[in-house]
Amino acid sequence: METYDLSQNHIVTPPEEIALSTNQLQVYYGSGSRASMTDASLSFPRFQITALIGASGSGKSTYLRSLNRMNDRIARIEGEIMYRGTNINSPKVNVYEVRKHIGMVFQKPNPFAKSISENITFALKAAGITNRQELNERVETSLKEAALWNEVKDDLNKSALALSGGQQQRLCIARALAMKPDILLLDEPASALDPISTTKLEVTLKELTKNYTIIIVTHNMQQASRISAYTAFFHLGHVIEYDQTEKIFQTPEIQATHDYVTGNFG
Amino acid sequence: MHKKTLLSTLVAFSLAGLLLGGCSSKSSHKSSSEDTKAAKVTKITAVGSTALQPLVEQAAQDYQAANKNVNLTVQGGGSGTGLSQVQQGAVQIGNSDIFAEQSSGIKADKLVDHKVAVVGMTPVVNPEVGVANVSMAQLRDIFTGKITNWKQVGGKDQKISVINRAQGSGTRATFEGAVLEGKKAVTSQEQDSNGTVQKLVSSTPGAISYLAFSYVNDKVKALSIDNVKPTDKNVTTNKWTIWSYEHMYTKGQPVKAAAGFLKYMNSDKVQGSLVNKLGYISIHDMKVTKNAKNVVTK
Amino acid sequence: MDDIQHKLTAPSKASREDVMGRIISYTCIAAIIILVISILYFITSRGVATFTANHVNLWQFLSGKEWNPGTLNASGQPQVGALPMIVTSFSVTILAALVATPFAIAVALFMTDIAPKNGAKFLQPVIELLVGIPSVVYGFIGLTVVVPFIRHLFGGTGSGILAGTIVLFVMVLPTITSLAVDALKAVPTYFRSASLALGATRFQTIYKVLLRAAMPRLLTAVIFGMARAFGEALAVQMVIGNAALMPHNLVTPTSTLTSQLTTNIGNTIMGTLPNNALWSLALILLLMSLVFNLLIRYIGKRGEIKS
Amino acid sequence: MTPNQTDRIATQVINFLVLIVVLILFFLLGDIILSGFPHISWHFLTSPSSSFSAGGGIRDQLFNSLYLLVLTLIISFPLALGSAIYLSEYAGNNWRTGLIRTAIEVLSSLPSVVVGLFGYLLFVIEFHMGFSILSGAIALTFFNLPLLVRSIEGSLHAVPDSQREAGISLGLSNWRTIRGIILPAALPGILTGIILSAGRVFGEAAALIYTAGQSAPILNYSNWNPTDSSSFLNPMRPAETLAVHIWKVNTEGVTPDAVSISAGASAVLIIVILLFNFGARAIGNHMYKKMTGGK
Repeated sequence: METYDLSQNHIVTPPEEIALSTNQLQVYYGSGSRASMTDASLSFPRFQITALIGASGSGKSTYLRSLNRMNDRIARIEGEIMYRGTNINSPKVNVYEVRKHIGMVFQKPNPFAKSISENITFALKAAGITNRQELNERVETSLKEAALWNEVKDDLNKSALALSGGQQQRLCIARALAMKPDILLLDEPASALDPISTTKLEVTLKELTKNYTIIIVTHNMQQASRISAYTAFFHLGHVIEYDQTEKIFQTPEIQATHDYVTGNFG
Repeated sequence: MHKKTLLSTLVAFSLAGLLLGGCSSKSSHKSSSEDTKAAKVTKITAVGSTALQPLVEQAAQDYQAANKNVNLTVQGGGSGTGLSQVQQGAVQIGNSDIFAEQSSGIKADKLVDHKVAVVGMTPVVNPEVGVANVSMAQLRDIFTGKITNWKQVGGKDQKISVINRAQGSGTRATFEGAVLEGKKAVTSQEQDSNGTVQKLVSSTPGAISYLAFSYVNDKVKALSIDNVKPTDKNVTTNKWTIWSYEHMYTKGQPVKAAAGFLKYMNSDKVQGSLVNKLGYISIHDMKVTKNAKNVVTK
Repeated sequence: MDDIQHKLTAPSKASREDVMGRIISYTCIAAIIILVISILYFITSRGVATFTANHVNLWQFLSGKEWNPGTLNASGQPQVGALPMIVTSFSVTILAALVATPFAIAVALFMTDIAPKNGAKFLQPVIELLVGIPSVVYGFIGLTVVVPFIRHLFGGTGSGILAGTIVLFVMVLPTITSLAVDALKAVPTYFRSASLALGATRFQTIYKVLLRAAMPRLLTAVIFGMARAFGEALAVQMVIGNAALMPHNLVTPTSTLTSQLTTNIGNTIMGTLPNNALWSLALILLLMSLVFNLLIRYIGKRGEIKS
Repeated sequence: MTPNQTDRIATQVINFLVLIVVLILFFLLGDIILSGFPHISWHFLTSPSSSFSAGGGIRDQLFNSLYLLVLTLIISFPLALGSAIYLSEYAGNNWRTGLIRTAIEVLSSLPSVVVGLFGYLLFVIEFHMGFSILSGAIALTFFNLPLLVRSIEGSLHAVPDSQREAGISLGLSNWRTIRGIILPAALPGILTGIILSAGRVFGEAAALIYTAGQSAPILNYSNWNPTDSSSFLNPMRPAETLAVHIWKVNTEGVTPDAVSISAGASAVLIIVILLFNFGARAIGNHMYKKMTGGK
């Protein structure tokens, strides 16, 4: 594997309104002093899809999971995460509130062992929504947003575990959307899905940009180029290049990015 | 909805558990003293000898039926436990198979002895050994390990398997006091209950042990010693020398409620019928007395 | 905007819930720790009294072979030699665990991998049932079936380490089995399918993949079984013979720490040497099981495969 | 030897071992139930025990066993649950956690009689709780805790981490996630732990002799006031359980029918445990289905 100069990078700041940005984010796992993620400073435009690409172990998932403090239990995170004028990477911040605004969908579908509707209403009830009608409405809207409503509307009381993988993943998206987040983080959401489900999912995501800011980690470069407006390329815990998707895939500035997107990598 | 109920039940349980665990000491204390005020119920606890337990338990039941203001609890735990606890004042009555004087660590002069029954004990053997009578000297030699085969005492050619009782148990103290003359018993199997000994002797070829009269059945053979048969009558005259008292000790002279119960234990109602039914010998029938030093007087 | 900033920094219902959760679970663990410490303190303080208050030599206690706490030996020292009990307790526990473990693992494998449907459905409730049979019942079955059987085979009284081992084997079997089943079930299915897909036979999969992946928890299962065997008193007492003698072979009457303890504790006076000596036996029991625990934990850690 | 032959032999060895175990089980259960069954009658189940005459029953002992189980679980289950949650969700993987675990496991190897005497001196005497079901329940908690903590923790661990992440990512508190998502998913495993520990409670004798006592005062089953001393619900009354009763009639019993009482009581005990197992399992499945929304 060729070695690249990791200090050489090209990072733009999108001209659009910024929904979330990080400043010099560093992540340390365990008690180690070696950073798994070094000096990541990125700004994500509002109501757009931003893709994070890179090889396995490049730190893109680590970075994504730091954005809504999911890594709190296992890692130490330094630097700033700015959301609505607040540094949400501060110990004073209420992480539960952060996660309500910044939702997340994981690599493997992980519905609760509950009914379809309870999957969605469980967190809503915990957040204090008790009105039956409102709960029903939220179930319906979020399932519609996640393009699952038509398939499950008659089986809302059935176990979510009986759904297919693609349906489960869309249920997880619906579950996240029901909290009315601002930003949705997706960690390789299509990696466990078949091509048809993947296409459906991509269409759904595009639709969602009307109301949501989306940051997605993906291994699939076609997917990144199909759906995202901006793309960041990660390598060995460093952000190498961040620009408009078209630029990253056609005229990247850095050799490493070029090698990666053309498949000449490693 | 049901999840909420589940959780709240759990929380309620844990709180209840902690409260019960932590505070019951106080609450029980309080409630018992309140009871005393309200209904004047006196609580008496008798602890100790497991051999004596059935008798005291049955007597307590009958006594309570007539005396509603007394609440009697009778428990086992062993003679040692009974003597320790009554000496510490933790219980009102300590049941024991042995004299407090015979127990080291007990200040016998602080305790008052109430003898409530007599128990006769007999050596028992496995029926197969073919022996029905031994001399006292032979019995001693068997238990000290000098005689090791049944043919040495006229039985068949079979190794003797000695089953002793737990060290410090009342039964063993009585047996050794009457038989061994201060010699040390051979180290052997030890069991701490009449029931187990009886089962072991009946199933082990060549086994010998000793039991209270009431536990002798047709599966084990009671031996005569020097041609004296182990009967109640022989005990009352001390012709049969292996017997002991069952004691109920109190710390100092018993107070009102305990005194009432102990008096009942000595009444004809108990001594006349209950004691015999349970296989003991009434204290009233004894024609001799024995003191803590094993000295018998007529 | 200010509203959101405020929400992001102010404590919410969720953070209060979490504080409550922590308080509840920390309280529980604290309560358990207090329980453990109190009983450990209790046993230690009484067990040590033999050496501090009664001035028994620790080494004599551990290496002596004569157990007659009531009497003094020629040199005026009380006869409290616990070696026979220590040896016997060790022997029956280890033997019972050695015999029971292969059976338990075989049954567990049968229930999880060989006949998961019918085997588990039938065996599980029966095995759980065995845990509930009172020690006394085991003891009497041992006394009426096992002891005569051994007597028939080897002569003598029939009581001894062998009889104790057999009774304990049956008693710890359900404990080890049900924990071993949990251990094997916890191994993810893809471990099995991956191995089978590589062409490994079922036995190779079981031996090389399953048992290794489940090793730490299997060892825990064995610890629990041994713990049960260590602490068991009533059943062992009936078949071991209860003679404070060094065991010369597996079929002579001898005595375990627990059987000696249970037989005599009710007959001794609290605070006197015979009573303190029994508490010292309990202390030894405690320390021995502690050592076993640590040892197996250490082995388990080394055998663990990182996933 | 080829791998396939090894495989076949190994499977046969396993089957053989299982067969032996099954035979032992059958022998044990058969022996207990067959020898006890003829002695079980309505009269046996519904009359109080007798200390010296024949014909006594086990009514009070049977109830005491069940009541003691309930009380023990009320005390030990929440403690075990909380501690298991601590160990599986909050505790770090360090020496302190290891120490706590070892301490809890050591508890389970204490001989019953030691725990019994501890309970006797501390609860019965020192705390003035007297010989009571409550003292017995606390003493049994010592045995129950290790088994319960271990099995609950195990079943919490068995719930995939992705379920925790799912809950947390929705802005739920850790506690809410544990309670609402992890616990229901772990329920079947938790139930197994309860069943196992319940078996231990039913079968324990030595620890109870010194704490719950070995006498069964006449109970009044129509008195529902738990503070009244004759009420069957009073936790402060002495209570002889079935296992203790079996022990007593076998060791010091002077009743002429001790053998048949012991056999009958053992069989009843086995049947009760069997019913309890099936009952707990049925309830567990029902709860699990309800929670997972399956039909």
